[in-house]
Amino acid sequence: MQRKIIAVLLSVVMLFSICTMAGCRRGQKVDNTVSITGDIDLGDDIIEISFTHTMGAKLQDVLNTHIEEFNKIYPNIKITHQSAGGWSDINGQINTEIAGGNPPNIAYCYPDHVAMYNIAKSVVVLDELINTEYKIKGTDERSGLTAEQKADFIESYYNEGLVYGDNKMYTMPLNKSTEVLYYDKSFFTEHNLQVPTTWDELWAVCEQIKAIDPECYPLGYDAEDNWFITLCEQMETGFTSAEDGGQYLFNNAENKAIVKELREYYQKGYFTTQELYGSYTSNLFVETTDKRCYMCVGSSGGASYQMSNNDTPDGTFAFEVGVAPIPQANKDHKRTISQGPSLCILKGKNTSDKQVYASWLFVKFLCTNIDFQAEFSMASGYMPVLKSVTENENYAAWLARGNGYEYLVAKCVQVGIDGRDDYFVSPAFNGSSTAREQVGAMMLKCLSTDAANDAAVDALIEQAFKDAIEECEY
Amino acid sequence: MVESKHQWKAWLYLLPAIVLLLVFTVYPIFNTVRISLLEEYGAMAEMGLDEGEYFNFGLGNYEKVLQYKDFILCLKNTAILCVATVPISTILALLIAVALNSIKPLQKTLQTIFFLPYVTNSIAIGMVFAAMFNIVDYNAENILNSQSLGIINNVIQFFGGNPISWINQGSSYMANITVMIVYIVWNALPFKILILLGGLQSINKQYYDAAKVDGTPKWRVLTRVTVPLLSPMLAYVIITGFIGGFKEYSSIVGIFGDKMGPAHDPGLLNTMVGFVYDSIEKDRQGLASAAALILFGIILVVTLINNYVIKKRVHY
Amino acid sequence: MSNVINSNSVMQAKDIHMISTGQKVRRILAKTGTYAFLLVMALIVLFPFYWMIISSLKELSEYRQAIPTFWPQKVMWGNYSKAFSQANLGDLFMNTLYVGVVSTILSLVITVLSAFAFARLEFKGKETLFGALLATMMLPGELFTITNYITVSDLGWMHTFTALIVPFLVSVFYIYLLRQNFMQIPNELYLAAKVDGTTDLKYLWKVMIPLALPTLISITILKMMGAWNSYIWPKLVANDAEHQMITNGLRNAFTDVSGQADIPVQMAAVAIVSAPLFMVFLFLRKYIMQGVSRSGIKG
Amino acid sequence: MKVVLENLTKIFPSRDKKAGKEVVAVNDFNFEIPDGKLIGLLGPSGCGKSTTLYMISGLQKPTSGKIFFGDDDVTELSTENRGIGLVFQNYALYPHMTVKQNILFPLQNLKGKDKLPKQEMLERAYEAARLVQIDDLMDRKPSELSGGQQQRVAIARALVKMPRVLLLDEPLSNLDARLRLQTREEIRRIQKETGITTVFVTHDQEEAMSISDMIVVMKLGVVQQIGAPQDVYDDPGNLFVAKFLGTPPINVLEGTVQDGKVYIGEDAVLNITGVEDQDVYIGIRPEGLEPAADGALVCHLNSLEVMGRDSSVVCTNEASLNPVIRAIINSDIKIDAASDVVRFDVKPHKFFLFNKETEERIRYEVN
Repeated sequence: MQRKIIAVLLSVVMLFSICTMAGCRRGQKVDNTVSITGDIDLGDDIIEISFTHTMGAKLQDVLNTHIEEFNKIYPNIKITHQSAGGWSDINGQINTEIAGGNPPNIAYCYPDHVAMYNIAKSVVVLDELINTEYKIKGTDERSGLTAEQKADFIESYYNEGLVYGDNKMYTMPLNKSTEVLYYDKSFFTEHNLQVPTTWDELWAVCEQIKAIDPECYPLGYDAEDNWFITLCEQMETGFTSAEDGGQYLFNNAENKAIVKELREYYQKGYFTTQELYGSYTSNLFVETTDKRCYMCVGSSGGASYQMSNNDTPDGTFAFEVGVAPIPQANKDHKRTISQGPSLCILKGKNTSDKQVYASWLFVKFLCTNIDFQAEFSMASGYMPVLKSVTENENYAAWLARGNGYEYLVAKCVQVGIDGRDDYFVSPAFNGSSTAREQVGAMMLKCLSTDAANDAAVDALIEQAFKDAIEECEY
Repeated sequence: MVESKHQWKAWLYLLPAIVLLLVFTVYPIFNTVRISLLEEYGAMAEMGLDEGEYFNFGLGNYEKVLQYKDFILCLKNTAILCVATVPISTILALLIAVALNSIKPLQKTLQTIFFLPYVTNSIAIGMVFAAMFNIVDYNAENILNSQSLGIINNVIQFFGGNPISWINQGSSYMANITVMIVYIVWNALPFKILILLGGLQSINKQYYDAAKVDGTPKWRVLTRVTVPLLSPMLAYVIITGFIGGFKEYSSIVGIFGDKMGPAHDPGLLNTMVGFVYDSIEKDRQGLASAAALILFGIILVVTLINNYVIKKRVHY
Repeated sequence: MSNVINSNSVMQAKDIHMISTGQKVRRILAKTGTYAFLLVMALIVLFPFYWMIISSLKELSEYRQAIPTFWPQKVMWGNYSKAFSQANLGDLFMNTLYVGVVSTILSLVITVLSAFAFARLEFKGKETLFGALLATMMLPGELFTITNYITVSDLGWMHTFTALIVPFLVSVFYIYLLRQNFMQIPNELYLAAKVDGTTDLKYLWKVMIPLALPTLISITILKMMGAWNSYIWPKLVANDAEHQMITNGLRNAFTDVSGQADIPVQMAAVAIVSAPLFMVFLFLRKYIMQGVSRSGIKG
Repeated sequence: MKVVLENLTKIFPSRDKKAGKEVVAVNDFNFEIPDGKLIGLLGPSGCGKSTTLYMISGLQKPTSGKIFFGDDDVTELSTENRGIGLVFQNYALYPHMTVKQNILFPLQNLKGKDKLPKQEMLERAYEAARLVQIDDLMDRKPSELSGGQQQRVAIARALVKMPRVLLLDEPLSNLDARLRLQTREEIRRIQKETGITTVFVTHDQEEAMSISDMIVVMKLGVVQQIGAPQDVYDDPGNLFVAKFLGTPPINVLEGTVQDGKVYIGEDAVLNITGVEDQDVYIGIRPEGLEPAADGALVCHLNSLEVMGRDSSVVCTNEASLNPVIRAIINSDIKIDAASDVVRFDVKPHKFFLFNKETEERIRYEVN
């Protein structure tokens, strides 16, 4: 019986390989460019648009009210939306859907995801849609973006759509977050400490804090990969490039020196990270009695985690939390990482031009509507992408709120808005997500692995970089 | 067996199953074989190809899998997990099943408890296990100065042992693997207990009376009577255990997260299926298919060996 | 302790007394040991479950604490109502039930017919076919996902219950299980039925199915459990509001904008979802046990 | 080794807790089994005979009462320490072991000072096998043996450790008719040769009668009668015992005793003394009816079955509780098969009276 199984399996394989020679091709490449030759005619028929995102229930409520608003203008565009779960969920799901030829029309995205979708050439190039001067048939509305609309976008956010190495626009920013420095303002005031603006200052402050509280970690930094990428960007030492389909530039002496320096500070106990600590560093930050940290670099969208259990929404604080931009390496070349969802329009084999136009109109609506931007920001703690949102009265009032839970959220948003000229996004290409994973792993290895002497440390770092680059280039 | 002149009848009965299997199992297998032979194949890449372009046909994917620097590591992890967890979980399940079968009060309650993990969502359990072993703020000089040692270390301390780092920095490969073994064994227990207990309850009680009359010690009853009479069940549990063990992946994600290893050495515990998943995620289905088929070959060989060994010992 | 078995040895009353006391002590020790072992194992098995329950009752900030607490400082029953209200539980439940029931019934029909053919009928290539089927169990199912996804979308089944039901109707494992069970039923019964002129189907219905009932119930439960726990596939092919399955609904309902989950509420949801399955097991345990025990004993 | 059962009682708690009824499986059993005898426990199913056997084996604990092996009280002693051999109804041979391994198994369990060297174990196994004449089948698996051979293996396994008492549970019930005859002789022979006190359980009275030194007839947990098979047959204590023993079974009729005469219907069949006037059950053994031209009992003749030496006269009588009355007569006695009527005389020592309420035997003297 066993022999029979093997025989059958082998014959199946052989039979099959013969038929493979033919190399039957599935599917057809979609044309991901749009050419507009006249006013856009949406007709009167219902156009169905699907939208996949990662919004929770609260944000979906905001979305739903604005879909209603949108439908007042475009009654025949029917939008159905669904949450795919978390970020890796949505990426995996859309990958499969693209491979199957049936992606949603609009998707939440990060640049790394878009780089993947681009392999299939499924992401619609937005340039024509943005720049066209044609109108929507039957209205006075320009179907592309007006000059004012374009100018209203915070430039660095807007430019995120262009990080794919081919100078084409693939995404529109929806709402953004960044990394900010949370610090214990009460402690800083009490001990007369200066909030650091550069890394050198930061390490100096760490030393001071360590002298006051030897048990503590002065700094908690949540994401190792972000840290490394940010440092590369600030010091212009090179991380990756999207040129020529993607290059890995991080394996260089400068970066090794950066990591080595970080290792020294880590060994001195100046900081910890989420992985190294074994729990969220925000837990250290909100701690008031046990071991704690006095500064914490985390997402501006995670402000609620930086409040201790004893804090209440009505403003009883264990200590006052201050929010500041993250330290810089060079004050003349400020760089801060930008995160948060953008929107892309996807095209499958069955996607009609009308659907693409309709999708664009919805994307445009979400990204340029001040009310939506404001409400979304208030509900999520993310930052709006339009400069004019701060002129919205409600929003301005919200930002100025003096206390309570939302105070911190608003403060983060404010810091984010203030730093809007400094944002960067690392280049995206097929493999950019691997690079991010690998430098994160490399950081962990370099910081925490035991090494007997200086030479061993160098060897360790050398090896970790080598492993990371090999894995990237595999 | 009935000599049926109407062979078509048998095929008729099988028709629905065969049609569905052809469409949703056999065809995908064929497709996997095909894809594994297309160098650098990716499902999305295929969508993006220009007219007339296509992937090269050849064994490039297989070569590439074998050249992967951590291929041996993945294989080693998979093998260790298999070889360790299958016997441990089987023996433990056997002991529990035998013990359960030998008691009267509380039997049903305990039986239900042992089945509980089967209906408990696996997402939840992975998080729980990770939390149980997790050390918060590992202190290299003196582990006791760490902020929290985790419940497992607390238990170890309670019994006078020294806490060790299980999954955090400073943890050894041995410790990591041990955690994985504990978790996988825990996961595998309910099904095995269920099968073995079912088997035990179908064994004629007179064999035990006979053994009792002969004054057979408990241990000998277990090894000479119970185990042989249970051998078909045991064989089933062992073979499926090996097959499942070779497919181990999600349990490692459950404990170590996507980085598949402790903080100081991500990827240390990667397995074959982990590699397959990774490749699929990166739109390298060609590589994934080749790796999966290599794994399939290994499973097939192991199963055949298993069958061969077990056939000699199983009494039907 | 001397063991008196040989008829030639003469027993004294004292010996007997000693032996019987020794026996009692040993029996009690053995029983105690057995219970101790079982209880310790039960605790180990229960612990993660307990953890899930207490986690579901914690506040998010407490859950995120570095040093875990063994009992929620503030018991948040609200997590459960939150889980109920945030996810559209009623619809999710009905969808899941519908998919579960329909796929179970169809799957049973297909499984019974195939198992019957493999157990009772004689046809060319039977052994080979069966062996090949078993071999398919060795492949990681993830490999099939993309191909099946493409198939389903080519068939136009996207966002339909059909896509959720049809691809997984055939389980080689169930066919195997039931075939084993059918093989235990004496062939004479079938021959007798043939002599009486009973058709195969009638025989199946009247004889085989009643005799294999425990196995069929086990399969039903496993299948329902599958519908309950399925996650990846439904997410791909039918994750719209009208067709969403319970696990998908519950998992997605509690994530914030950054894709982070409110884990305590999610745990509450998981507990809610696990409860019906648990009840089913509680009530049908006897049948499950029988079903399992009957299927494997004969190779 | 004699076995004494003293006030042995076994009560099973009810399975169904709501019903709350206990089942008294064995009620106050007293008996002394003499050394070296073969005892048959006999009764219909559910009479408690197997329970009694299991209590002797120690597999079940008595609710009350005592069990002695010789002078030793073994009531509290567990099975393995009693030194018994037990043959199960379906033999309980380990299917995964060969015949030799099955027989060796009990010996391998011995420990301490009883432990035997390998060679001796083998010798004893072969000895036991020779005794039951299966020494040429030692390397087979049980599934490769016939029912009778399996039975012998089971006996060999029980005998190999030289038990003080051998217990057999329905030893012949799984065998076909011919094998049964042969095997019961075999059991008798083995018992004689070994001289081991042996108790066996059966529901087949013929089997019990043919080989037992003594039989114990039980009904619903209560011992009905104990004695040598022929004695019990000839002198049943009550209607149940009378009905249970004998093939063809005893003829039971309704009758009355009036003025020293026993009437069946209108026919006065026997003159007796010492019995008050009353309605009675009458039991007449088939061989207790003697056709006679002027016989007192008049029956309607159905058929005549000649079976060689004996003939069976099948007839009916309105008073009969059985559908037919059967008489076994010497074939030399001629009966007119064409006749409608047959008349019998009764043999007093095959003619029993039973109280209509208690079904106890009513003793009488023949006038």
